[in-house]
Amino acid sequence: MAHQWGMAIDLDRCNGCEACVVACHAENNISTVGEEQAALSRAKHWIRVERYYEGEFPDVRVKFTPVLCQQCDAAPCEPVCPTFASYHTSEGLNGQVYNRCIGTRYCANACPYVVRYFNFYNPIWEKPLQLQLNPDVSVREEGVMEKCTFCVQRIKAREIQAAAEKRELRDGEIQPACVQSCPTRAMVFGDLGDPESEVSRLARSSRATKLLGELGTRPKVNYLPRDSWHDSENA
Amino acid sequence: MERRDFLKISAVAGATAALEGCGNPDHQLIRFVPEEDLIPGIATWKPSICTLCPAGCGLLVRVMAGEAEVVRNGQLGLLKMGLAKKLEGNPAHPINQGKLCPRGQAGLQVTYHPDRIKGPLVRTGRRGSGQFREVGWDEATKQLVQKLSELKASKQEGGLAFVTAPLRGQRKTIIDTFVASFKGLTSIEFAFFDDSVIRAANAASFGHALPPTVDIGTSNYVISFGADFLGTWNSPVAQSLGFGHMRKGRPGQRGKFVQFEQRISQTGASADEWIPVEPGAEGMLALSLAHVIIAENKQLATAAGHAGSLIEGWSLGLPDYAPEKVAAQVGVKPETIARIAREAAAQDPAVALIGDAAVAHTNGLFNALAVNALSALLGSVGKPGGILFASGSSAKPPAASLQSWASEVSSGATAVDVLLLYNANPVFAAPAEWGVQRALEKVPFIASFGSFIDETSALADLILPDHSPLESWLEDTPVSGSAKTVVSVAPPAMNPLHNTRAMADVLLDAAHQLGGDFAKTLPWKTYEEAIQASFAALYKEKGSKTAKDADEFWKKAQEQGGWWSTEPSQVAAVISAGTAVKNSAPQFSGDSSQYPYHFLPFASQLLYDGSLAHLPWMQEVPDPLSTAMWGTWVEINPRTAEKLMIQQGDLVEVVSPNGKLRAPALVSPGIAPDVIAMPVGQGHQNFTRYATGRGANPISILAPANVEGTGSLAWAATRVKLSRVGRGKLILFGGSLSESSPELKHR
Amino acid sequence: MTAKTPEQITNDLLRPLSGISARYVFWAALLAGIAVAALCAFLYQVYSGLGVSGLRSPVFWGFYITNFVFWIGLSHAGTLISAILRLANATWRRPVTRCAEVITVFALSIGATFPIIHLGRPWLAFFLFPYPSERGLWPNIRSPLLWDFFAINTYLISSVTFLLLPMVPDFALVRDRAAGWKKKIYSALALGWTGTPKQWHRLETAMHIMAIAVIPVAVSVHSIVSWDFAMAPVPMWHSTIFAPYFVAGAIFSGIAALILAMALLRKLLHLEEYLLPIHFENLGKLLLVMSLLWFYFVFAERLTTWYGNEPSEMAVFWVTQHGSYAPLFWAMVSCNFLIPFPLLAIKKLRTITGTAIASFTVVIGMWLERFLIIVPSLSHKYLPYRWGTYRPTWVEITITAGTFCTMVLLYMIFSKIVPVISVWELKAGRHEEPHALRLARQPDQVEAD
Amino acid sequence: MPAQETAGSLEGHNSDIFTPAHPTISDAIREFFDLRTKPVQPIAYTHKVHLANGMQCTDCHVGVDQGPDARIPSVNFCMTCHQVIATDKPEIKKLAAYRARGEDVPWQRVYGFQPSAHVRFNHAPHIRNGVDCSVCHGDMRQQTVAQRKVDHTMGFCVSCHQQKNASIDCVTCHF
Repeated sequence: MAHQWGMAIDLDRCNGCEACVVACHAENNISTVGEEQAALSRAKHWIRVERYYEGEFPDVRVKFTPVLCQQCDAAPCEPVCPTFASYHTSEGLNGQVYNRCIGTRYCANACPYVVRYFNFYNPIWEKPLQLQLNPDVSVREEGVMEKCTFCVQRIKAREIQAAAEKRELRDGEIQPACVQSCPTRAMVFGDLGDPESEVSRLARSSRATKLLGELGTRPKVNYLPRDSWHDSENA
Repeated sequence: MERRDFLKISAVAGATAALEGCGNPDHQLIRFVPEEDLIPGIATWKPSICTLCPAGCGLLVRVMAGEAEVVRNGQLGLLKMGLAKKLEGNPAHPINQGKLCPRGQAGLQVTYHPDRIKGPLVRTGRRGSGQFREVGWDEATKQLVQKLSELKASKQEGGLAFVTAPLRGQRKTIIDTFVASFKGLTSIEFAFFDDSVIRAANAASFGHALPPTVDIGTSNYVISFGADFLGTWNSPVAQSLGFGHMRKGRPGQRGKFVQFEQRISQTGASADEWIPVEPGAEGMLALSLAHVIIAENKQLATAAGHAGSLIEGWSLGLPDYAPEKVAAQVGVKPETIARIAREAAAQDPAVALIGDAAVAHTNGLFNALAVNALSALLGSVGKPGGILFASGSSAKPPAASLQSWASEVSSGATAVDVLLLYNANPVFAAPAEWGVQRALEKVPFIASFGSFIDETSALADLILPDHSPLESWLEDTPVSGSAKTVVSVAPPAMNPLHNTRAMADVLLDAAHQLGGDFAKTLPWKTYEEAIQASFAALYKEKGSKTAKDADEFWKKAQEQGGWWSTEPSQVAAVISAGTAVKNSAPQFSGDSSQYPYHFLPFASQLLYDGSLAHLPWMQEVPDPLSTAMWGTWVEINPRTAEKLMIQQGDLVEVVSPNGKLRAPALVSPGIAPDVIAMPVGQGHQNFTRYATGRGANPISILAPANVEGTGSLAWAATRVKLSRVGRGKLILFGGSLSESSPELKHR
Repeated sequence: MTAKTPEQITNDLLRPLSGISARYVFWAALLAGIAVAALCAFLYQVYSGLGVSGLRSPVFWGFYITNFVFWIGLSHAGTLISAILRLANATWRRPVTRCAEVITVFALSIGATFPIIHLGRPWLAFFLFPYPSERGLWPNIRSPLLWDFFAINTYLISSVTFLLLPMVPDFALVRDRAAGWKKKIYSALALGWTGTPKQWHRLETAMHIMAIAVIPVAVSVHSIVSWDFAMAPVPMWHSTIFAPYFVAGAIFSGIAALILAMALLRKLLHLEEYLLPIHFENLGKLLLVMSLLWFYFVFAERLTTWYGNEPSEMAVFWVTQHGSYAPLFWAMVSCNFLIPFPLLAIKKLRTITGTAIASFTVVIGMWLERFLIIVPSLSHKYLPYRWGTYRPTWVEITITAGTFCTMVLLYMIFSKIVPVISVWELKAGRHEEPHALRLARQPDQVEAD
Repeated sequence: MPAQETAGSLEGHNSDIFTPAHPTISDAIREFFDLRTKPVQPIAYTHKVHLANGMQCTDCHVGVDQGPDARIPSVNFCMTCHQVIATDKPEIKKLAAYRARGEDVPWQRVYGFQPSAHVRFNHAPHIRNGVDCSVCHGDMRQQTVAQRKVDHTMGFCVSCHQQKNASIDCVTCHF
């Protein structure tokens, strides 16, 4: 069967360092919008680390949750797009076809995770910063919606390579930029269609939960919540 | 039917005027003959080294063909060349094992920064006016050599000063040799967040003048006193890898992590238990924990060995540190202290570490020694899951302190004719009280090797821009992060974009032009040669299983990004008998009645010490806790804010005995009511288009207090008062602070 | 009030068509000016990007979609009302119908432009149009936006026909009196109408069919508009009540707009003898009913949400109830209920002025309602970390103002081209109408003219 | 060549910023209607002659069978042969002149997708699956200076993908 790409994020490992965010910027040609636009809440971070405080001093706790496109199986963003710019790919990704996007921003409204980012202006790189741009990824223009693609360019490259070498893809062979960079190895990427894969194993684990799972969007990102320490555990 | 046919039908006629030059060579830049033979669209991965912080992580650079606008012999044109496209961790490297922190990944933007200095500059306007003239390397080097030879002729003591960031390896050797030949002091190493207190403490306690390599991964109980070890402290990537392993790397076994500090750091945010402690009381707290462990016979006092013997009253079981006795001063409940002590004692291995603000109080050294003693008592020193020491090269702590040098020069006690600057920005990163700027103004000739105009290099008379790290030969000998001996090396990942030269090459060139005994002391023609020589020596010393001779050893090292031992290195501790120290209470400048709040600067997860404030990525990526972008903030406890009638985003004025600054307020539950925290990094007066004039610099208002027994700055020893002065500009990426919306509270 | 002969009626009603006063020119110029400014604002937005609007994450829809819903809602004035009144054979409707139907056509055409104005790349709007291409790509029929596309077009076509049909005899009337180039134009418009019984019969039948056909279309249009929201899992959007809620609101605002228009026409075109207090009285009653109905819907929606106590919905609930959007919310309630209710319920107050004032507040209130449906929900979605806010910029405000001016301008121009009151219908029904009854003694005239 | 670099060259070197925005409105309109100016090659290179002399496409367009893009040879590469071959021909003299000036030959793009098409085309898999160069580039043996013989519309790609039942999922090419 076709691959079903998915991810597992262990929040007990995540320390909110933002490495994934920068990795994503570097890999996916995400432009910086600058102070003025950032103040208008137009900054684009395909992956963001949500931070929530709980309790009051001195009994304060902080919770980090990296939130990226959940690549839902029942994605609210897909049916609402009038031009099929947002659609379900054969490998279960929520595709975003930039050239087909006319900028209704309906998908962004429908997305409960608010992980879709809109190009309110044409992006700008002050030369020679543009030399860093990744030639494997489009540079999106004004009026186009964009979002996490699970680094589809890396997926495609590996698939093409595997085909050339006449072999199957190995589990863990494909690593989106965020997964690759994560200093605590909190993120795991793989094929949910393959029950043997690491990501499937984690998705099956008793700890696995989905973000806003109650909405029935059937996300393909599994979160393993922060554990607590029990003396007994190691005694 | 074709899309554009459809359009032509509905098209406005005649709207398509011909565009000049499209598809016609006459209207385009000339193209230079490529120097490299590249296949477009195919990436190659080259090893490199991250130089943005002292951790020294190994990099893999993704290089692809691209077209760059370059100037070659005075003409602008396009050149097809290999361009770095992405930085990732080098999986083979023992320190970061393929992983990389956000700062490291932004290194790309250093190379491609629009405001990089594109060639040698000579000052034309008055000093600091920022008016420079571009010159060729020959002229620039000539000027440098001339100044130096004049100095040599004058035979005057210490006429040459060289201020650098902490360096390691051959660059340090070259600089020190160079400076020494001028009968000067050794180079002056300066960084705001330096590790000299910890080095001093470790030298005393364990006989290793090195920062610790904390093996968190296999530890079962980690107590951190103020160290932001998952964010910026010591070797964050290595420590993060360990943290992940401790938490979930060992099925059925999950270590506990306790953090003591005044403000929830990014590290504290990940702790199983976060416990606020009074500023500067960390040492006392550590000893109180030790007291419980000894008193309850979980461990014998003698188990702490030499490290314990350095603490007064240790052998007696630290009678003065009973939890109930110190609780008030420490600000932690006695029962909590006792519980943590019992938990830690019950876990093996358990480790305690200290860093950042905890050692930046006047009693920082005592705090460090106390925590070292606790680690020793927990029996985790030199064992897996505990504190290890890598065989760092530069074990000797830096000789001269910038502070004393600056005061001598500005007072005229020392006359300096030539000052060389490399990777250090003391005008920004040292307290105004040190008078670095005044000192620099007294120096007749300043040359900077920096790649950017910053507050310090703006004062230079001559600028000899270094390559960016990716364009340059690199070597490093990390002193922490791996128990193995690590010697990293990397050839340039790409050709230089601009007319730049490696600092070491320029220095060697100058040395040869100066002649004299340099021929002997600095025998190498280039930096590359120097590194190769060091590897030849390394091969002689260590040998190799895989390489048959020094050349192959050298080649292999370049391919994999360095050489590292297969086994943890065993370095003999050099223990020197020390006298027992007694608890010393932290001193704070500014009396508590007039300045009611402790001022706590902290390293920014993204801007580090401000040296990365010029990278747009680092400016726009939200800070992990505040989610602030493109600016700075003053962190205030809600109760304090209420008392002072300060609202989120209000502009507040922070006043210390040594100065004042203004920044927007961020009301956060994660900070003690009597503490005001502020990230270091913003507030540059002159540091590229992205950082200049943005926010305020907390360093500027710090008191020049020192950590007792060391030369380094006690940057957490300042008190402040604050007041609301108006509306500020606070740009946050995050909306609500908490998951349960404030609106819901109405119910 | 003196009795009117059919001749006088014709004269009175055709008077506005001849001659343009200086005051008229002044106002027309002013309105046109603002409309042009709005057009420039839009071109500026196309040129520099949607960033010039106040839209941002997570509030991706703001003023533009508010206006879209508002105008489509307003368009329910005419067609629906006049259709219902026709079918119900409410004879007092005769002077009212045309003013109403005109509102429909204009409001609809204005509303329909907003989905294009709000696009990130308006020049690609043709992607919505199902045309065969070598790429074999079609629009997504699952998207409510596409339903809009078709529904609105259907509604527009049908209401234009519905408006034009009964105009034919009046065009003939004007044709017969006009001369020169005017005569040419009007004879073209009159489609060779001579007023033979056959033609009369055809017209009546056609009108009847259209009246029946247009009602379901109108209802479907605003239901679909409501589904633009209800189909998305956004707190307070994803609700079954939305379709009827929107339709009711649409008719509500429609009637208000109609009363307002009539009040103005009455004054400006001196139609005091034709648009009588009785008309405002009756429409006022209708408005009262709708106001109550609207309040009922809002109450039902709020109450169920509050009892449901679903956290994400409660966030939106509270932010509108007494959060940052509370002032707007309570302004809306006053405009749509607290103010109009007494004005319309108390007989003494249900005067022309009274109903006009009530209508005015309702128009404002209904605009606010659309805004409060869209923005608070978007700014408070499920993840509090991404909660945000929204402030419109001058671009959005200018374009909004521009469309209101365009509406009035179009109406003014229309009143100069076609009699705003259907002459033949009025005559046809004159013997049923109070002032016409008094003419009954005179010999009956055949509509020869 | 990757889309954004095409966009960059559209933006032109006179600007110190890089953006996918079009420098002029007319550029925008031209791209919208996919109107291309016929490229003017600096040297009248003839594919016909080279191929007739038994050379293969991949001799010069190295890497086309390994990755996304085909290399356009540099002046040095040409001169490896033309040091000695046909040195008297005027066009070869031009070539030598470029080399002498230390310049590369500014060959102009003939094919290539509009940046706004967001197509990530990769040569290698097509060649591996036995798609002959001529399918998309016409018979170069008949061409002197390269001409845009085949119009690379989406219909052209899709129809071929359908015949060879290769994936026609949008994300196969657009990302």
